[in-house]
Amino acid sequence: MVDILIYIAAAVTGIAFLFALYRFLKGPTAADRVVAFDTMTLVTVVFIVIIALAEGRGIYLDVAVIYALLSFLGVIAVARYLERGL
Amino acid sequence: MTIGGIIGGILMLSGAAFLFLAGLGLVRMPDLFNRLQAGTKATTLGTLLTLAGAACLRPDWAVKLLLIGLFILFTNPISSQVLARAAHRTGTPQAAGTVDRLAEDREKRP
Amino acid sequence: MALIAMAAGFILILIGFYGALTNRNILRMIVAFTVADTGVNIVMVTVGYLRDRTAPILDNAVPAADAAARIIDPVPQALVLTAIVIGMGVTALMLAFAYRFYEKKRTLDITKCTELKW
Amino acid sequence: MSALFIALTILLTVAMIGAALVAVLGKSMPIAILSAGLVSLLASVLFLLLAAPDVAMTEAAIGSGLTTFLFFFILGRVRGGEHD
Repeated sequence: MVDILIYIAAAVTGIAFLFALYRFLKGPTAADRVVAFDTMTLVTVVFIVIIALAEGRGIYLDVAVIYALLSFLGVIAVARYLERGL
Repeated sequence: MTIGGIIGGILMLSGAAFLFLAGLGLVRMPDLFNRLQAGTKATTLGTLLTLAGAACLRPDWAVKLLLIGLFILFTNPISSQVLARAAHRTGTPQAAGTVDRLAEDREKRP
Repeated sequence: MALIAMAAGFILILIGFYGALTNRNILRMIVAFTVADTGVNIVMVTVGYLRDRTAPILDNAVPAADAAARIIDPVPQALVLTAIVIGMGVTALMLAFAYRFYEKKRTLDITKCTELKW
Repeated sequence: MSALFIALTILLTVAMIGAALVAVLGKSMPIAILSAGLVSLLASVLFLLLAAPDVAMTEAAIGSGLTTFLFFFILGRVRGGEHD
């Protein structure tokens, strides 16, 4: 029962990932692609939590900690570059 | 089949629904600032709901999941605000009918 | 699953080599080299993967008594861990050379580098 | 749970190949660097699926974070010389 709920959650999240990928591949300006990149990193954190639930290993959550800490570094770097800074 | 499992599954489903709505807004919204609002706020809520659901499913991972939620809650608004400021300063095209009070103030008092 | 991952790694290596051979901007070549580096790491991890086994970290889910039958081989993962760090060092060195080249020539096009031609 | 993992692998493979094509064939330089960072980020999830969490952590920290920052540092210094 709970497994089926996790499957449905993973499928819906995968559809959201595909939407963000479409915006990343198409996006007219550079900032649109950066928004899609930010969304994809958060969707990836959800993927990691789902993988950890499916495998039953708590050690996989450390990767999600690293993601949540470091994923905004690239966004800040490209935003400062677009703003003529850095 | 415990009560925690049912609550956790429903929380994870609602979080996935918010992520789906964020992706739909990312595709359907007309210009950058609307896409930024859809792609950042809704995604933060969806991720936090999913983490809460996982904490209901496996209560022994709750500390680590709380840490992930705190980091997301700290870092995601920062990146969103920096990106919106960069896009506004470089003159990103806006949708028709946008009321830009900040640009009007900049023109009024340089 | 391992076959799909290995195919992804080889396709990434091919895309990276194509980009490194056909671009003339030196920064684009370094970006393509980074993509190929990631592909090589994926192929090396995929070689060490075994089906129906779990990560080689001992905790409550994998007790030490029956660990040898349930974990995969950690040696390729250790090699890839070293390769990632060394790849970052190589990328930093190539970026330093690219910046030196730009300071000397005021351009990033490698067809302008003609001192060794005759 | 095997079907879930196979579907995730296919999804990540498609996304990685698309991002790599953008990184190699695209027009603008910061988009190429961001796409290379995205390839590293998705590759770390693939490492996690292949039961290597330590490699996934290192790839997410070094391959995605530090390399992207280094590229943008150099790109901000050579601005004005990027004609092609």
